[in-house]
Amino acid sequence: MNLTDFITAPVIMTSLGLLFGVILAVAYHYLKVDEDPRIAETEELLPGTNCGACGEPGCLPFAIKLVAGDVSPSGCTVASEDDIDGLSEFLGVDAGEQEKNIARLKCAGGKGQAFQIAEYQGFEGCRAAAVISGGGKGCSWGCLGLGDCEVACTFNVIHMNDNGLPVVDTDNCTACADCVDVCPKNLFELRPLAEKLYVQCNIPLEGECVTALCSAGCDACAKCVADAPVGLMAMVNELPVVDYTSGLFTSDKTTQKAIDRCPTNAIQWLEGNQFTELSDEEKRFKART
Amino acid sequence: MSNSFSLGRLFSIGNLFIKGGFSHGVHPPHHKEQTEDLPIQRVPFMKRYVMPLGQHIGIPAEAIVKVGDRVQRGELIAKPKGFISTALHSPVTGTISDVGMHRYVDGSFRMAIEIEADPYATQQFPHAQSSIDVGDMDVGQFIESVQMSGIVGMGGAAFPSHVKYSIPEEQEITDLLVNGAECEPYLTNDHRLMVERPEAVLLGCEILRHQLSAKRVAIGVEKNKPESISQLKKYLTDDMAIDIVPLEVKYPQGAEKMLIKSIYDKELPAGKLPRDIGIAVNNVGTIVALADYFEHGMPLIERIVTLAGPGVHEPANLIVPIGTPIRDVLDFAGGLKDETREVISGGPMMGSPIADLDAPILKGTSGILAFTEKETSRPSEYPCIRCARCLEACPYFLNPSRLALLGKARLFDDMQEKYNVMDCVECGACTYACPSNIPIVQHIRTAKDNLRNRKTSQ
Amino acid sequence: MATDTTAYEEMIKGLWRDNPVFVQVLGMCPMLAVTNSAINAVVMGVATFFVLVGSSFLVSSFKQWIPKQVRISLYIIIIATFVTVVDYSLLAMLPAIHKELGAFIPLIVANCMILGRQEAFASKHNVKYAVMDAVGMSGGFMIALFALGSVREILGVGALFGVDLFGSNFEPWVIMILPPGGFLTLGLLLLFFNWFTERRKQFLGKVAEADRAAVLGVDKNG
Amino acid sequence: MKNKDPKLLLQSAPLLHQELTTPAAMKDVWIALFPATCAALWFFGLSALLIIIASIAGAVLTEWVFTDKEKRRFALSDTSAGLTGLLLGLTLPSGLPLWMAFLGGSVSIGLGKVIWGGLGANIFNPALLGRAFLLGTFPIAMTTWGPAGGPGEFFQIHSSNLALPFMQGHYDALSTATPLGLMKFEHQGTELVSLFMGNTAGSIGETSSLFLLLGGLFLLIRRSIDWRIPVAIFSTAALFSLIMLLTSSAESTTSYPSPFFTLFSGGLLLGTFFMATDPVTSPLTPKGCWIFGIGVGFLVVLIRLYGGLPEGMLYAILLMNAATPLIDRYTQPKIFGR
Amino acid sequence: MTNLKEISIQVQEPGSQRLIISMAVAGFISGIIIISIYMLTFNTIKENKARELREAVFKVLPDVSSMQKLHFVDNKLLLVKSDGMDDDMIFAGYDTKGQFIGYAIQGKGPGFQDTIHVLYGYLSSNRTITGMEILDSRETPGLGDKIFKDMAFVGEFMGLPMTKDIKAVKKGTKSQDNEIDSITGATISSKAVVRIINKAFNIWSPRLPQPGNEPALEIEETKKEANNG
Amino acid sequence: MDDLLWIFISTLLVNNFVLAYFLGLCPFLGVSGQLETSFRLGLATTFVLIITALCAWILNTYVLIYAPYLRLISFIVVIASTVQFIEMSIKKLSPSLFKSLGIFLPLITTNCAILGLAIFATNRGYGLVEGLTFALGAGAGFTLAMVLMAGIREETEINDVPALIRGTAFNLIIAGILSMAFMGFAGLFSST
Ligand SMILES: Cc1cc2nc3c(=O)[nH]c(=O)nc-3n(C[C@H](O)[C@H](O)[C@H](O)COP(=O)(O)O)c2cc1C
Ligand SMILES: Cc1cc2nc3c(=O)[nH]c(=O)nc-3n(C[C@H](O)[C@H](O)[C@H](O)COP(=O)(O)O)c2cc1C
Ligand SMILES: Cc1cc2nc3c(=O)[nH]c(=O)nc-3n(C[C@H](O)[C@H](O)[C@H](O)COP(=O)(O)O)c2cc1C
Ligand SMILES: Cc1cc2nc3c(=O)[nH]c(=O)nc-3n(C[C@H](O)[C@H](O)[C@H](O)CO)c2cc1C
Ligand code: SF4
Ligand code: SF4
Ligand code: SF4
Ligand code: SF4
Ligand code: FES
Repeated sequence: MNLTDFITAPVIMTSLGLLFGVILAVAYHYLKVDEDPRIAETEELLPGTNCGACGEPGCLPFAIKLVAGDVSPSGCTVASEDDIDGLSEFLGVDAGEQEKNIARLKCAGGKGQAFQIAEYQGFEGCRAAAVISGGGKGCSWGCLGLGDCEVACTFNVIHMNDNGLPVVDTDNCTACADCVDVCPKNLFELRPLAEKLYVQCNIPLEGECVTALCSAGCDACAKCVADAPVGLMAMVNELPVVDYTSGLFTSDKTTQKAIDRCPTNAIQWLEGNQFTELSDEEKRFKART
Repeated sequence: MSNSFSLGRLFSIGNLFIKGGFSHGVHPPHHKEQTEDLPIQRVPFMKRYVMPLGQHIGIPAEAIVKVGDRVQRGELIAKPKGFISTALHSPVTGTISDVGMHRYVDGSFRMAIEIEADPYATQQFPHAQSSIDVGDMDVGQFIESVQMSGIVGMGGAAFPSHVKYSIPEEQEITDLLVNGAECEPYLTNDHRLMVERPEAVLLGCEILRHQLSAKRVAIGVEKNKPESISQLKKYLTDDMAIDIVPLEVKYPQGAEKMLIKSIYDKELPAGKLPRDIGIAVNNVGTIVALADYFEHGMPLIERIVTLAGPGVHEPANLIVPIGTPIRDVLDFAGGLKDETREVISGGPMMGSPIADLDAPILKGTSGILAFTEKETSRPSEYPCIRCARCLEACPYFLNPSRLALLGKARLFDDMQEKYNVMDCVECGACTYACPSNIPIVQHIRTAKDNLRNRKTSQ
Repeated sequence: MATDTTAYEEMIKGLWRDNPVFVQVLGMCPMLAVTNSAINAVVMGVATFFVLVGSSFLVSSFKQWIPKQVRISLYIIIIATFVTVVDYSLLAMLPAIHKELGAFIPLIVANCMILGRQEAFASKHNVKYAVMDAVGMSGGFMIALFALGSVREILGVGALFGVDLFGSNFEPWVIMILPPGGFLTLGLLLLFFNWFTERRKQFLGKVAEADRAAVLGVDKNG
Repeated sequence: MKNKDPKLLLQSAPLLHQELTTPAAMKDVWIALFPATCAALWFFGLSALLIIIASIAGAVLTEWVFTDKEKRRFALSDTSAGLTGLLLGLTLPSGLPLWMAFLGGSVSIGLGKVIWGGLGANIFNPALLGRAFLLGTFPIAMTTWGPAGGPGEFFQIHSSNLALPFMQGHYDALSTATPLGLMKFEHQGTELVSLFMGNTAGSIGETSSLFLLLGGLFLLIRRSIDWRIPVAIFSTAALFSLIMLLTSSAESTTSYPSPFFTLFSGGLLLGTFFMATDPVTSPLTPKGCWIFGIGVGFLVVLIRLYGGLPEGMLYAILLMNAATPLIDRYTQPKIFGR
Repeated sequence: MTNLKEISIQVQEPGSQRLIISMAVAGFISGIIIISIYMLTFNTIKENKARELREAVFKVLPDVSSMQKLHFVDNKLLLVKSDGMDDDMIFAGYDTKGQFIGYAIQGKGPGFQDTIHVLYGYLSSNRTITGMEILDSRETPGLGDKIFKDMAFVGEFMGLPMTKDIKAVKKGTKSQDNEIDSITGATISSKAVVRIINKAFNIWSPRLPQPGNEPALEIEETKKEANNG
Repeated sequence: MDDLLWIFISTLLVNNFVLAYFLGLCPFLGVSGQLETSFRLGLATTFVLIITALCAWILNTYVLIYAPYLRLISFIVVIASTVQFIEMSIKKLSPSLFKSLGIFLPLITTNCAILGLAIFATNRGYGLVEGLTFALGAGAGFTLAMVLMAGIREETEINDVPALIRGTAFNLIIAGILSMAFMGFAGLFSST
């Protein structure tokens, strides 16, 4: 048996290998799905979080669009710069100008600034409170501070501070728009990080009406509009609006005066995070280290 | 009480054993004794009135007055803007002091007309057109007329009534159903109306039946209001094609679909309107408002409000001009007790809490109820033990237990896709029945709000 | 030199941080099926070690010649060859244990961990890295097997490697050597693993906090 | 601040609530179990009491240790952990070492409840899970049945009860077979009267059909349990065993008991009234309850007749518990108007 | 970041021949490796297996010093040499003088958990069972595994008359020759063993030749291995 | 016939591939998150199991009698290739099915249940019909376990299972409890 076995084994194995090699080869030939092989490769290069921040239902659909050239790699907000370079090198396309967007809150009326007229009692959640007669906040446009956005944020970069306002970690915000979708008061908007002059209020009332409700609210005094370069700002619906397309906005603080004169600090120059998460003590600690 | 023994529920395999009623539902104590025997009273005129331009679903009216204008009681101050929109009339004689943002009952600010009442003018309704002859109106004129009367549904939803009456060509209304169920605890405004003005109810029915070319009218009244039933029957004459139907006392008997089920034994398909099966449903208050308009030419400028609950000093049924600040109405009834913790507008099962007492009475405000610490301190919430009491309470056969769980987990899409959360009418029966005190309805409301807003934003 | 340390790190990774069982949750079947005694677990571990290291070596050596379409089939052929070798060797050397391990020696072929390593690592790295990675991964696998096997044997029989631990009066927990015991023990072990990592994180956090408090305290005094 | 009024509360409607609360629902079950527990003490004496105490202690302590600090008092206040302990205790044999009863209690709550997220979140009945664990872990101890004594032997404690932790119990010689064991292995029936009163061998709480029925009726009248489940279990089990009895051939090696025996023997009554009906682990929907009950009834007879174990109630319920999510999912009630 | 060059290499489509060839080559090499290890271990494995089997047979058939495998084909018992085992095979045991002693019969059937494999010795001359051995089972440790761990139970099968079907009865109630005391707590496994033996016996008893007509011992080699085994 | 029934019941319930034999745990733990997918994966696996039983029988009767030592490797190669072939066919014929089973289709190939079936069937000397019954029972058992598991997991998804517990550890514990419940079937139809 010895010698024959020494022959049978390799023979059988080789023929099995051959047989299935042939079958598979034939299969590849005839059953091949006409799919661009680059799609699979591209998908591998994507982060695979399937977060939807790019606006597609997942990484695979995004990859398909990428290969088709419908979107640019920088559309993926999660991928690191290296990843995006890698992607563009692979796809042979330009990465596209990446303009970092972040979520900004149109309100600065936290617990310390805005007044309550009634006391909401029920489970935590802004929308849950909003549907129960507005949740009791005097300003019905302002932030309820119950943290729906904190829960909704896929990337966990929103945290409620002691003042009851959501602090968005600007460095890590991917502009996925979760907070924009979830906020019952529609307070979040995605803005380019470069647009630093920002009005942190959403109240369409003016004058004392506003100050009776909130000490941080914009009372539509229009001083900022008057002090800013002409044409940069305008009052719309009792709120100042900065026209970034006007070309008048420069990042040197020519608008400092406009900011300085605001009686309620509703207009701000934002370099990084909009609010701070840290108490004064913590801040001192940070400063020391 | 839901753990009281009820044969109907014991054998509730589908609807087999129940005829002339609806399945599920709850039996909350009805607490009507406070006000059911109190005759309707008129509140005197106050100093200031606020008329929000949008008091109903649809498009807000458009103000046609400006600050400083003098207006007569009953004068048009805002005209409808579009079809699903109704006119607004001044509830008092006085001067327009503001047209701007004012606090609404739900805590938000809305465009409203503020009127400084003129203390010296006689606050009488000027009988300009003492009655409007409906006899030779065609359908179009009738609908326009109702639209200009400012009448909206008084049953709670405040849906513009003329919209309900505009029946598409291919449909016809065979039955007019008048909702006198008043199944919400504490409220007695419909009851008092039926007791005190049965002729007006019957007259309104006849007018509307005629206009809609309906064959018959049914007035459904819960059996716990025998006086209403007997009063209506007393004034009923043989030439009226009107039936008075006593109904089982069960919450939410007054909900449109339940009423149709109880009276006609028809299940209104989801997403369909009553008119699709040939029925028009109106609250008795709406019917009386119609009667008043066509009999006396009086547009909708006042309504009956029940003031009750353990937190008010003098419970009452009041005729209140629309736009009166709630605080003034309460003050008229002796004000709130000190231990009052929560004031709600509407019934205790479906009403909404009031955040600011300066907000005005609206066309749809059926009651103002004040509750004390005792009612508002709820027993602590326990986890859902899946006891299925909520399922057995839900008249719409939803799965509230699952809805609440999903709501807690914020899986709103699942709530809609798998459990049809949008079919919930927020009647509160489930929450009433839940031994674990889970705020099921609030979870549902939150989810619906989320789903709705998402729909519009995308 | 630098590469040496990284190759070494590659190995250490498999032992704890990327442990195939506790972290990646791979190769559960052999893991659970053979761990009703410590000795079985160890033998299985050794067998897996041999197969994984061998096939990683081969795959990374021949990676240029492996066509993409049939790579899986080829990996499997390579793995199966090694497994057959192990199978026959065990059968010859340790027939009693082979009988206990039963069908699970051949089933090493289907251990996702092994194939997974070929796909994810060996086919993309050079031989040295691939082998170190394989050593680490199978080492981690062995650790997990041993942990599970000894817990199950100690509780289920009251013995370790067949040595009686608690005397004859001990009431054995029979379920531990039955299938549910396998699932439950591994589940609880994983739970413990998670809990431990979590506690460590918390502990580190607390240490940092304490540091900070100290600094602040100094600040206040000063 | 604008605080002219007593600051008003905003709470979601409805403001009215019925009186029943979850702790009250649990209390009903305690009350309903009282007669059966008394019967257990009557027949199995102090041993039974010790076992019940041990398993309740195991359950409650575990709940106490493993719930969050803030939730602790609250979690125990609903008494459901103690109830689980009691129910587990009632399913144990009287001679079981106390440490096993304690371990069973803590496994019930630990594996059966805490890890799932506490009250209401568990899929499997915790008490039965504890019992299944004990049965699989200590099969011999769990199938060694002491005979039902009587008040005369009330103060006799089985020496096996007092075994040291982790050590075997030493059984004081006599161990008897349960009615189901006799039926299965010896093809020997038990008189219905004994089954009814409860002076047979078996788990301490399962033997007395009469008192279990009393408790069950109390729960039914209080509407604490869904009536569909018991009805479905009883009718399915009775029907299935009747069919098997009628169609069995003479030379068959299986012994087919009468439907009465099926209903009144073993843990069927205890399981039906108190365990299958556990709201948490049974389906929500009415149709689901029917399916669940039919499933339990079928499985219990199947396992009793053809399975390896003489008693199948435990596994029948656990298996149907596993299927409950599926049942619930596919028996959603038809929504009004859809 | 995966190396991009590697990706582009893989993206290229290799020709079918390469695909087939690589499969074939792999098959060839692995065939060689496998056959080598097989050859290397062949003898040891064979010996192990044979020893195991012999030990089992010698246990159930005491006083036997050599054995051979018989195959029931065409209504006859024929000698087989192959290693394989199947249901139609039986062992014949012989004493030192090559005198036939008895058969070792194997049977299998469902137990409490899984299939139980049983081997038992049978003396056709006086119709008795001489011993029983469990070859394979997955019965519960501590309970069902007493069918081979509990020596009292195993011992009951020594010298058990097989005039009619044997029966397992509750422990301590044995009253007849053909009854076996079950193991307490493992009644089911005990009964399963008994049932398996009965079943195998009922298959084999008509097949066995008349006492005295047994096939003679032909393979001598087993004998000397038996001594050192 | 009786034997076939016993083989079926035994592999379906008593010796369930997943819960008693620990075969196919990777998909069992990985894909059982969604009922829909679990069921489909169960069906796909059953299908592959049947193919496997066929292949194993063919190999055993026609090839391996000449070279028993090639058993393992030929099983795995043949099965893997066959499954890969089927996989490609599915991809071609029903992209939606392919998508819903996602990455786990290739994993079915290397699922130990598949190889386990072939090896167990050979070890037990099953013929063609027995082998197919075995495969059917195993597949049905796998599907049953998958579906139950998925139902439970979907249910627990919305409960507040402590974060620390959630994940594989939890899934294993559920599997353990399921396996404990399946112990109730022990001895089914074998003990009478
Ligand atoms: C767009 C729209 C059109 C409607 N049209 C009619 C209608 O023609 N006839 C009618 O009876 N109700 C109509 N309704 C009103 C509803 O059927 C229902 O009566 C209203 O939402 C209030 O019901 P409720 O008080 O029971 O909640 C309409 C509602 C909407 C939103
Ligand atoms: C749960 C529920 C309870 C209701 N109860 C009453 C009621 O008691 N009386 C009533 O007139 N309308 C009640 N409604 C409103 C009716 O469904 C319906 O909208 C109304 O009768 C239509 O008449 P309208 O348009 O004249 O208001 C209820 C609605 C819901 C959803
Ligand atoms: C977890 C568990 C495992 C068991 N394993 C076996 C077993 O392997 N063999 C057996 O015969 N009985 C086993 N049993 C016990 C049987 O189900 C049955 O109770 C016993 O055979 C009855 O025997 P008895 O009448 O002698 O007590 C087991 C029971 C349990 C709970
Ligand atoms: C009617 C009813 C029956 C119950 N049955 C059981 C039971 O069989 N086992 C148990 O552990 N808990 C039982 N409980 C208590 C509680 O529901 C149980 O601890 C939960 O399963 C824990 O989440 C029961 C509660 C009620 C109200
Ligand atoms: S920003 Fe919106 S979601 Fe966030 S806390 Fe404020 S109200 Fe809530
Ligand atoms: S006034 Fe402006 S800042 Fe203040 S709460 Fe309202 S929106 Fe926010
Ligand atoms: S509130 Fe919604 S879910 Fe609850 S009972 Fe009413 S209709 Fe049903
Ligand atoms: S939500 Fe409340 S009523 Fe509904 S099942 Fe859960 S505990 Fe019962
Ligand atoms: S190891 Fe068994 S399926 Fe992965």
